[in-house]
Amino acid sequence: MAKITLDNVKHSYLDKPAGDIEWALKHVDLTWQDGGAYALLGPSGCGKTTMLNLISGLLTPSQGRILFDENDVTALPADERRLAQVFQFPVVYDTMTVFDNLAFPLKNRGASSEQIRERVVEIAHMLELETELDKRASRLTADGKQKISLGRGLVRSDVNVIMFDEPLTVIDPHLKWQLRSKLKELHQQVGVTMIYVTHDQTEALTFADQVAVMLEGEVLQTGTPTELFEKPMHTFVGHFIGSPGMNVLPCKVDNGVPVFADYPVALSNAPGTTNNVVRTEIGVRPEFVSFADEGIPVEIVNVDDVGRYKIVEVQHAQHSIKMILHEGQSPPSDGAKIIFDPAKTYIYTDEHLAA
Amino acid sequence: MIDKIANQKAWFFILPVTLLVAFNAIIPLMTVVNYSVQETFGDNVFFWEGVTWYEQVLTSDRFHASFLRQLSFTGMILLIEIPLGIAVALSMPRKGPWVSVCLVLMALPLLIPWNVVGSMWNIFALPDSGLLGRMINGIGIDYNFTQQPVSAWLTTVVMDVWHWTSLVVLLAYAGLCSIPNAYYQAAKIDGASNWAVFRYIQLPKLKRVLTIAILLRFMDSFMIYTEPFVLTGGGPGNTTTFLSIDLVKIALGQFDLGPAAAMSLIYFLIILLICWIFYTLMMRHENQ
Amino acid sequence: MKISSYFKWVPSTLYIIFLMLPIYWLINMSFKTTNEILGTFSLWPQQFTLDNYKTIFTDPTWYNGYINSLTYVVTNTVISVAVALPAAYAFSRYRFLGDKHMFFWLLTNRMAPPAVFALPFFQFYSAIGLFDTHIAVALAHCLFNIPLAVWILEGFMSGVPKELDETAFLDGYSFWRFFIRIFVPTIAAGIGVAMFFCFMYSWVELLLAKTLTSVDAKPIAATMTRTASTSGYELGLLAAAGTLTIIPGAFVIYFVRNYIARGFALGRV
Amino acid sequence: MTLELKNITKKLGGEVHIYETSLTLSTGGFNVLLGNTLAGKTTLMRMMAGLEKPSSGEVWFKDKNVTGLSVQKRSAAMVYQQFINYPNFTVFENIASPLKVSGIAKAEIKNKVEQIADLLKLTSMLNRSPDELSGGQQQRTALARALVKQAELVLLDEPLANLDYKLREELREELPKLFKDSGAIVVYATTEPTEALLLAGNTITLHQGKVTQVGGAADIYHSPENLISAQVFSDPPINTSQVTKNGTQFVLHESVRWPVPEKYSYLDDGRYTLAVRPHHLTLVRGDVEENKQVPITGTVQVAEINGSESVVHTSVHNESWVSQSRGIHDLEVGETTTMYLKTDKCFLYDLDNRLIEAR
Repeated sequence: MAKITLDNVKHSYLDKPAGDIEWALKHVDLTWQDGGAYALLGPSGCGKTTMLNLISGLLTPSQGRILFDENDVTALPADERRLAQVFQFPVVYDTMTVFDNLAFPLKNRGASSEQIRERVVEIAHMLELETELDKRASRLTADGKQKISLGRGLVRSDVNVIMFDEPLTVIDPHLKWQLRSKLKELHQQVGVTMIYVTHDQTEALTFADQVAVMLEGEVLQTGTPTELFEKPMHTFVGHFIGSPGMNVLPCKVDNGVPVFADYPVALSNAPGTTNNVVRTEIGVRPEFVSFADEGIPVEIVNVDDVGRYKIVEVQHAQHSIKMILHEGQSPPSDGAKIIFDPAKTYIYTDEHLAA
Repeated sequence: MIDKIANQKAWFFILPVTLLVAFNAIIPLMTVVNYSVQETFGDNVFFWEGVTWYEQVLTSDRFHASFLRQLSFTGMILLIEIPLGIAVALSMPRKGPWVSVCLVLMALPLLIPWNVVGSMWNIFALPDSGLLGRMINGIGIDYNFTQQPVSAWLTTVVMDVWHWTSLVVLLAYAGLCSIPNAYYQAAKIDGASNWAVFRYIQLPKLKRVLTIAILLRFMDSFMIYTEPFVLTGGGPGNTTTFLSIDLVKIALGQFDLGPAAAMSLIYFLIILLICWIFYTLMMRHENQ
Repeated sequence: MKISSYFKWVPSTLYIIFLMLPIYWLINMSFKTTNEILGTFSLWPQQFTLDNYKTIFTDPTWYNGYINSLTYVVTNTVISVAVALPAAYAFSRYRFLGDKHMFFWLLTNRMAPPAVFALPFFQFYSAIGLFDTHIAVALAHCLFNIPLAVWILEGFMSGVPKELDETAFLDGYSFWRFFIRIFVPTIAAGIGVAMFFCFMYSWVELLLAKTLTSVDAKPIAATMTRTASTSGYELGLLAAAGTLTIIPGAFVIYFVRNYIARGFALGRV
Repeated sequence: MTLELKNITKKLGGEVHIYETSLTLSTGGFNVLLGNTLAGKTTLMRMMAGLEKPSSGEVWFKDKNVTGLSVQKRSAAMVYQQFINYPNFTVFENIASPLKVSGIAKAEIKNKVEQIADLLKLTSMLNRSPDELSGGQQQRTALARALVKQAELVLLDEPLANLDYKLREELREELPKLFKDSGAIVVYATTEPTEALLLAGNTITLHQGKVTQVGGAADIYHSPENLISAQVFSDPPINTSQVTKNGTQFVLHESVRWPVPEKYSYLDDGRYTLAVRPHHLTLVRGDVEENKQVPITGTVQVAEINGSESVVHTSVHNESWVSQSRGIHDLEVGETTTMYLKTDKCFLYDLDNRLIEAR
């Protein structure tokens, strides 16, 4: 088990990167505690898989160091980093039985056959695979195979970290949530450090204690799901987390008071200095916008009933704002006015949360 | 696999192929069958012979001898070429400019006309003026493939290995290229040895391509004619008179068509049978 | 590159050297005079001469051999691939009565030894008056080339999703317009590999080509075997003729070089 | 303009893929096929497009029997899950191909393609080849091709399944707008209930080749006629358990009792199947009056917190129940917890899984 630190890591696939866009991974400083469940969340091409390959040793960073606990593993090859990985599509040794698949890493490390049998049966029980042990691996369904892939990491006691590269991609949508909660359950039982890479916020937020949201090679924010939801540090994080994402509305600052379309807005963070700032915006989640007797007059554009809640789209001076109404509530018929919950509305200068 | 739609109109698509192949196969095959059950002394007069030619061929020692020679030749080259082809494919570079250079150079022998292969090896292995001949004699081994049966046999085998192993290399290399990189990564992480990587990842993935390589090599080697004929003419004596060479001798040499036709059919059926058995074994193993 | 990865390359380099040795010896011989070949043993031609090549390029019986060979090989390749394309499409896309048996019957023709068919072909083609013509050899070679072309192309076509055909039909494409404008360009790599194999197996074949021709369509292979046996020991000339037969092959491989490996990987071959 | 399927079936080698079904689809809003993988959505769509012939029954389009009509003659377009584009054409040629085939003048094709490309933000990529584009852009190209030919029938087979989560959200909002004034019959297949609800069209739930219910998305969601429609229309999956009614009380696992609501008083005693959606099983006691909720205790198997909600899996008498509550509930594995079941939000099904009507 090990604490993982990325110290001033930068990486480019070109040997002489010129502009910003040629850096697959811009300046990253991250520390993950031992035993935690972490997620790298971001759209395709944001550098999350590059970071995973740097940790796994498939790639060596152009700059910076990677530490497991205190020792520098930057140049250490993958097989000496004592880690395991579950890939996007199931990687199993087809000709072997499930038992041999799970026993394979231990056999290569010269464990005795009783040790192997006892450990494999224990892990198989955890993965609910005990009835399939002597079936050929190729006969299992995709989610069964992914469990084998994971099991090969779990059987080893010397594993520093288990990495998941979008493991649910080929799983049948109907079974996805079962495997996801199984992974969460396993993490709580086994306590090995796990790093989960995905573009799907549901998977990232439900699996991880700490989620790093990435965009174009940069880590915009790392935090618990609640921090990311309640207080996004960057407008992109606000947009990317939550469905529908945070409303981002342009606003002006008249001598210290933020104004949205000439309505003053109460905020939880002070706008701070606004000189040499290009853009000031306010961000508020649909969950924290509500109807009220006094407030900004709006016109209701669209109402989507999604069962558990309703998504209401309202408009004021061609800015469209999304709101969430819980089951049973319904929007007023006319003369609607909305207010933002001051504690959960923030001002962003140049897309970053104003200090 | 694609779930195919039932469509009887598809027969129009395969009609041209059926016609062309049938044109070449059906009528000539019928003439062979025709000859194999009759006796003729020319000017189109035929006497019904029934299965006498078949009995005669099946019981003749000459057929047994050339059949055994053919079987051991094919067995030997399969035992050499398949493992050698895989070994070479494994050691080839996977990426970069060298890949296409290797492929072109290796594919070259496949494109040399079979008689040129025969005469090339003839010139190459002549005891006095051939490079190979001089080298072997130079190191003290008395080597003259034109007289010594063992040298003739070995030279023919080495020539075939030189000529066809590249086909196995190409097929095995293609099989290796289709293995996703994630498998090698997983094996490295699991601490698998090179042997384990080969045994549990590469070999299973190569199985289908190897079936085809073995089938192709079995067919081509079992009906080999030109190269050994040009190299040794079937000699010395009849050490390298394989089935095809023997058949042509009987058919064109002694011109007794009956036995030649019977032998042809037996020859063709043997190949069919062995290929069919091998193919069904492989397919049953595949989805078992 | 760590040392071990250099070491990894040794087997394939040794193998390539082993392949090149006889070819080098053939080319070496082609530049020697006959008496130098018989007289001395030299790794490099002492009396360098181009006479052998001169005779081949001037004497019609020689260079006609190349032209004949190239004609029937190219004709065969074009016929085989053209005819195999629709058949492979049928095998890849449709289920129809007897499709499995049909596919296996095709392959059995690939297993037919040419020696078995030498004599019957001779009689058959003479009977229909096609003896000693290019088209005869081209058609005869279809016996083993078409099954192989169908096998390779069918493998490739199964790699192209069936939805592509459907999208085209929905867009209003008639079958043939779709087949020629969209489907064929999509499997160009496969067609390249199929052509490579048809060229290869047709260019190298001697037995059927020799039996079906006498003068007008006599291939180079036939002229070579006759000279070796009749006019004594003209080794140099034989070597030169042999070297020239390698060039068309090298030319074809160069064009198909990056498809060969990818070709097999995709196709079922 | 309507598309009618008249008692069509699809059998393949003895196996029934689609049981006898009759459907009428019309314009205005999406017709959504909701069902798990292998429920028969794609087979049904392929029969609508004419790509496959039904084993029996007929397909009528604009009051004409088109069952045997060739695909080329039907003004239909289909967008697949794995973004199908012509690999050897540029994006421009891909979008223009249906117009070129129908012989429209070059200049008109050019301006129509540019108009559609602008609508789908593909203008800067018109002369690139499809495999250089990202997944989202490839799917937009396929959508552009379906739109440009103004087909009267547009079939979308899980078009967003392979896209990034956020991109899916964006396109899900864009699609209805794109097809709003196209005047075509639009059929959209999906496995996600939220997508069906968001598109809020005429929804058809499918399960193993059978249509289980047809109606407005919200109507089916709020009153699923049978247990299968309820299960198909619920993500995370609906909790089901056996409950017995004796007298004025419902009894669950012998220990949990609650008064029979007025609307079910007419029922005779006996065993029924109770179905309750996870978000009607909450760890928060307060938000419903006392008699409308009943506590159930169980041991926590796993707690999944996603920032604004907590999905907690608890095992109750070794049945696994899923609760979904607002806010953060960080529970340890093995801890016992109490969930509050909203009794008036549950569904009740009789022994052959038909919804018990409230009276």
